[in-house]
Amino acid sequence: MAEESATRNEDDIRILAFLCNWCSYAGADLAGVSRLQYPAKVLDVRVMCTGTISPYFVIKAFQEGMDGVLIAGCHIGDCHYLKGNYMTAKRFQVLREALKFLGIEEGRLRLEWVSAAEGEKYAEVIRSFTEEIEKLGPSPLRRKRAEVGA
Amino acid sequence: MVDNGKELSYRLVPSTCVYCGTGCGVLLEVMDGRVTGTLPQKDHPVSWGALCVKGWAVHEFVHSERRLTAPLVRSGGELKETDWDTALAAVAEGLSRVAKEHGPDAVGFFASARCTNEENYLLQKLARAVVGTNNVDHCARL
Amino acid sequence: MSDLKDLVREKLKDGVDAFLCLKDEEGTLLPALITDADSPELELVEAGGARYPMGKILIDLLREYPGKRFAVLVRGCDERALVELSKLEQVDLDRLVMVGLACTAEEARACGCTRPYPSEIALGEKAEAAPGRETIEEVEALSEAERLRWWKEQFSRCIKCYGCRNVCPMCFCKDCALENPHLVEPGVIPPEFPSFHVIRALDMTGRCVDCGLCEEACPADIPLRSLYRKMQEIMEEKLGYRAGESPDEKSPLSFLGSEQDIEKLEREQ
Amino acid sequence: MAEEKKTTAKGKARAKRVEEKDKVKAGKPESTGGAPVGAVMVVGGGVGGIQASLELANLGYKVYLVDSSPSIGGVMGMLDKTFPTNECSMCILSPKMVEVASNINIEVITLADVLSVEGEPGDMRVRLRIRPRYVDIDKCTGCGDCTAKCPVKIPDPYNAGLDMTRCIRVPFPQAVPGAAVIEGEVCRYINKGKCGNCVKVCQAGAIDFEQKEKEEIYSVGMVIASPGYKPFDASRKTEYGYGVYDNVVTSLEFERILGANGPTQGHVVRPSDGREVKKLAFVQCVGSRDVTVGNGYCSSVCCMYATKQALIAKEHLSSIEPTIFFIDMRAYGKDFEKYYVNAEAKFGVRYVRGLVSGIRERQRTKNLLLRYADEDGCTREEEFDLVVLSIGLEAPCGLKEGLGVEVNGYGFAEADSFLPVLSSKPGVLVCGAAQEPKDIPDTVTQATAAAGMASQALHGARNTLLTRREHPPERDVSGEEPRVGAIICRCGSNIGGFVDVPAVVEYARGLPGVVFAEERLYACSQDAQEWIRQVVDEHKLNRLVVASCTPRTHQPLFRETLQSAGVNKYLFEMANIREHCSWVHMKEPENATRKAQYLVKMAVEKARRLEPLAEGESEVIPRGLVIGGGVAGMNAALNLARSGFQVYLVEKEGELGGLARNIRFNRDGADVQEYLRGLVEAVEREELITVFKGHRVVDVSGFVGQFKTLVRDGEGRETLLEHGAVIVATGGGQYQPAEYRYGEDGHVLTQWELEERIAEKDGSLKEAKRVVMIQCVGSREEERPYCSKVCCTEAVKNALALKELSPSTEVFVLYRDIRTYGFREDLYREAREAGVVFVRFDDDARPEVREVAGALQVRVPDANLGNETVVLNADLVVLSVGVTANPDNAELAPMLKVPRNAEGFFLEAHMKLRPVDFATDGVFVCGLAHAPKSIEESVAQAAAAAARAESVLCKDRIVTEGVVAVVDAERCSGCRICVELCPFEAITYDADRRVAVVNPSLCKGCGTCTAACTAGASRLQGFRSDQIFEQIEAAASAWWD
Repeated sequence: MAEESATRNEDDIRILAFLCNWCSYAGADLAGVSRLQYPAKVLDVRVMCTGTISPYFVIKAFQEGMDGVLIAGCHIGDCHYLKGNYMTAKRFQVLREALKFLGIEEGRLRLEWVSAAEGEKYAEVIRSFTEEIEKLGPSPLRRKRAEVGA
Repeated sequence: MVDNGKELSYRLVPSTCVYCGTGCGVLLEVMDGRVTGTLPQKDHPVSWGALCVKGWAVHEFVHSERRLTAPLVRSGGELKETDWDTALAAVAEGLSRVAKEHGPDAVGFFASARCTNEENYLLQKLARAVVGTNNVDHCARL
Repeated sequence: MSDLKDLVREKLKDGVDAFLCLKDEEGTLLPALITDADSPELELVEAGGARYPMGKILIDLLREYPGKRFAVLVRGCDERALVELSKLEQVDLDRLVMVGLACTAEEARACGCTRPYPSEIALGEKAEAAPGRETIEEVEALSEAERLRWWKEQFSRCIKCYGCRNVCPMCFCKDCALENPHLVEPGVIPPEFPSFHVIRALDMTGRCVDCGLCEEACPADIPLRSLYRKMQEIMEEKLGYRAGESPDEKSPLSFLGSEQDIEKLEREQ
Repeated sequence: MAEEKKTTAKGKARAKRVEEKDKVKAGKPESTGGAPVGAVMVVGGGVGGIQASLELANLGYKVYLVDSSPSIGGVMGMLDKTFPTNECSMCILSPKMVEVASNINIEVITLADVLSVEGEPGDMRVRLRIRPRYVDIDKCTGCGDCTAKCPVKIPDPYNAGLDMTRCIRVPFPQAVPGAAVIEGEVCRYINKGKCGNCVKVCQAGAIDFEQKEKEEIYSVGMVIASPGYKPFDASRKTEYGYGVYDNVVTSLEFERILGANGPTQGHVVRPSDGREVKKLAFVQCVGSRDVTVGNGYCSSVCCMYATKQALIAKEHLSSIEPTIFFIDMRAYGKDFEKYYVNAEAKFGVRYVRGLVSGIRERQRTKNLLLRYADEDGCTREEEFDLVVLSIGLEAPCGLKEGLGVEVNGYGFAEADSFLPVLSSKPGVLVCGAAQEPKDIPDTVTQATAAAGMASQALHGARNTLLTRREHPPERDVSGEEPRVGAIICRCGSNIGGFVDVPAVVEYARGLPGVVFAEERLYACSQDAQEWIRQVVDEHKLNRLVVASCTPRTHQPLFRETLQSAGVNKYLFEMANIREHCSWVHMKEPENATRKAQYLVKMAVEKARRLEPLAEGESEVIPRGLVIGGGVAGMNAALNLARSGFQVYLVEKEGELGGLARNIRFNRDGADVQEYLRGLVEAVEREELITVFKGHRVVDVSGFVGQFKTLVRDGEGRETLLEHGAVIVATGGGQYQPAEYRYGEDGHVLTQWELEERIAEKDGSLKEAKRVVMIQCVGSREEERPYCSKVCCTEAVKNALALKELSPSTEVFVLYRDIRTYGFREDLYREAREAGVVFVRFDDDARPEVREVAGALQVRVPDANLGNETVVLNADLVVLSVGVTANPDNAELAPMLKVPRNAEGFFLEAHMKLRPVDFATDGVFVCGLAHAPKSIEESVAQAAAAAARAESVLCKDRIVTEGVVAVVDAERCSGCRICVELCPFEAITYDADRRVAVVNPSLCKGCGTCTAACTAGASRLQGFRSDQIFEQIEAAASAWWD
């Protein structure tokens, strides 16, 4: 089981990805179907549309100690719900600047448009984002193991 | 919008927060004869327009169902509503009896953070000078 | 202050049912609702000295008395609050007469808001705005790590009195994210970073009218106003919107907009 | 419980069948008072047959799905991937197979062949011969114990004989029915009376050696034949040494080698020595375009599947060097060209234009030497490790003998030249490769079309023989503590090969709320569904988590299963540990295992907070709207009308006909204008169709079942149309050339203009000494990177017609690839025989048209002569101009809330399996609006779109999704931001209650409103923020577990 595994250590980074059901989740599926390999440090949450991703979700993710948060949705114009991702684009701008002002590296939050056909792009996004977060290291907001009582 | 015929009745009543001895200044919002909200009193010499979480909620207990509105005295095992004179008489009688039978240190006085400093001063005076014990404490220790 | 008295009397005669302003009650300045042109209360009305969330009070009054019309003495910030609240459908400007009060030069300097006067001034002299960015600049001068430390230090003083929210004229939600246990753990003081204060800052984006009541109400002197001010600057820079200014322009966070807007936004970032 | 119902329903069906048989003996159709029989027999259980069956059941007919093999699935079930999306073939087919299995109105009859078909449309009698399976389908659990004990080894048909299986086995993991089968010819017990191991080990007692071959007669209204094709026997091409050299395999065998579920688990190794392949060769046109083996036609799919196999091989083994030897690269379908271009440019697949004349094997290495003539005509030899023969598609057996339909010279079913699903025999429809070699989308399209045509003949008997499945009453779980069941799927080796599944199960057991956790080899298999039902029952589960593949394909299946177990289907959550885990972390199994555990925890934590959701119902207006009055639009309208539905047909121009008005005759010489006249007449005569000529669609509102469309005429007069479904048939345009002196010189024409003159027997044509045709004008270039599909055939067709008109005229065709797919290849050959000269030019060396001394001169670098420039003086230059998208699509798309691709054509919901659907319910597409295609293809697609629309209109109510937004009135402050934000105008403001209200029928469940509500009053059911917060917490905390 996980515990016995040697490869894990405290400083391994972890990323949370919010994927819209119609484009980016499908893109991630395609990456899988195409057996494209990328680091296993990302966990994904499926939402119907990025438009439903409240800034609260992102704050919550950082609060809980995620080192990076990815939001991926349909390209502008491809949204299955026409314009849901417009709100994502706007909210993201504000959110990223806010985090920056508070001293949370802006690189820890990323927005990408990944279509259902872009399996390769999805894999590449995860690769590069993982790399970037690894450069930044564990989030300063991370709680220590002791604090989470594990 | 149609008028619901209600007479306009809205005012803010300056008051002091009763949750602790600090004595922060509050303004109680009174609408249609009911206390509906609290605002901090801006120019209050103690709190200068700030309150703690309790002070901000000080209006909430005013209309509470579970609030005591009259003194209760236990007789025959059950609490009965009564007037203040009867209630205080019962307390005085009880305290002096215990003090007489078991000595003053058998009595303890418990002060409240909800009272003003002056009220608390009087309570310990009563304990020490009248009853003659140093058993005085206050709820902030709980 | 005689001329305010006249204004109140005049408005009441003009058919508004009540006038909301300040009065001096035995040395205590507090908001008062004057309903009778001949009431002795009229002698006690005051223009300045203290600021209260008039917008918040009016939300309740307008809702409680749907047939009544109100006049209110407004400073620049009060007006901005009421304008923004009307976009958020919380106040009905048609039932509201705003009587403008310009902040004194001294008040303006002390407060540092961008517009220390309402669109129409009935009382006082229009004073120069003296926008205060010192704190923002101080923070921006810091490195990311230092910034984080700086804010953590500020927020660590928070006693979770919720005063910033309670006093805020723009806060009207019946259920507040700050009381969502998933976001702000109950009984934990100071609140975890970043949840409490960042959530509030985000909710203020495109909403905060920079009245500064939050900071005044904060027992821990947390520079909330600078945080929210920065959010408004971001809003203006990224999405070209400033809360409370024009009555007919809405916050871009409250409508979808066009593909062009978004493409422009994407290009610029 | 649902099962009981199902079996009894099946029982009923059988009873009815017997009854029918008696009636048949009595020589009368069943007692519907002479009305047609509301049942259809579908012959052939490949993707076409599966599609047709599901469609028919959906349209209200009883279906008998007959397959000669022990399981449905056909060839698609053997494919590893599908082009041009590289989607896992089984992954998209399996849900449909299970859907067939779980549909009580579809009776699957395996190991059966059609002996005869008699009767007329509405009253057909089909005689079947059903071979014994020796296993009782209803008893067998597919556990595999028998296979383990069976002593008789046989080559595994599912793996194209590449490895061995046993005489008794379940054909393949996802087989439907999922029961074992015994090969009677080789079974030791049957032949020698010895053994019987299977009987001993089978605890279900399913083995039944008493079964005998039997014949039965079925009474149905119509028959749809989709028997598929027969793979070409490669050994007939002796020069390639198939069957002699170990390392020469057929494309079908290679497909299995690539398959993760194949004999080598997807490792690209050589049969001879199991060594990894480096140099890989594909030989195209093996058994196609080859008169020497009697197959003059093009098999239509080989160029693309070879490209796909090359790509997948490279994906599996990046060191591999694939080379494809071909004649013409036939990437003519939607997005095929891009796929081909990328394969060469991005992934380094090597394409060599040249026919392989022979293959020799090196004795020691078993490597292979390919002899081929390169572009310059000189013979070369090159050595390879493995050679794949891209074998062609041949006609299936039984078309003539069994089904009694006429066949063409190649043995494929004779088809109507405008609607190919119509066979020569009334009452029998043919679809798929049996009619002409074709790919999956075209097969699915034809199958859907055939279902629609069948319904047209039988709609009088719609729903007469239908059994309705009733789900058991839903258990009330409110108040119950969450009892989560977690099922972890191995997906064979797809997950199990990389993730430590037992560890995940163990972990799941430890999670709060989980009262049951087990693994399954294939959670999606049919028997697994039954098992899940039992598990839910035994352990009183009120939440179900399945950790397997993507919810996008499999969630509906598991939800259905959960519902049939009496639990609200929304109490279900999936963890995608395949696409998002095992397949993308193959090289780090430990991390993959841990990630799988985390994903399961996230799913469980969400599941614990799920609540039962109710689905709403909404009325259906039984009328259709067809936008566009061209061939596709008119056909769609007629088909709908003939199935008994009222139709509005909107055409922006003053007359019907569309682009087809420019086409005079089609490839088999049929008069297109005559056909068009007939079509227009029929449309205008049809009472059920209301035509709006000179009208444009200006606004569309509403949703599936209840659309409101505003149309406006030239004078601005508006009409509001209310309808339940929309068919988009806006057609396409023709590229307007500026190049090659078109428009400047009257002797430069387009093919249409030439066709016009030919049809008019224009004398000037006889004078013309030389006519030069130029292909790909406006196609396969930067601006329009797609192939227009029709131009090659058109050019060849006109070249022949021209030759016929004046044999003395020289005709040159300048081309890049001649893409005369299918039987069109015959024309190409005829043209060459008739002396038409074909000159090939390279993509980057286009011809030039000049005026020299008042005459036209064409200069072209001949790619077959090392780009030596050939100069041709021409009397006529004819441009084969491409097909373009209709610019109107741009304004229509947002109105209908449907997407377009980069080229401006409409983008269907799924390239393979939903070729005429949009993601938006109730909206369908056909004809050139979808992509360039020929008339007969448009007509077929129109019939398919009509059938899909019919499947909406034939229901009186539509069930609306449970995942919709709701506004909690208690929390709403009435700020109305959500009202403003909703992209579907689904939210309104209730002034009296001062709150926002969501219309569940309009809400599409995007949740955009929820993120904007600071009070959290607006919530998306099934994706509530508290549920997502729990997922986030799980993701973070799982780390410490």
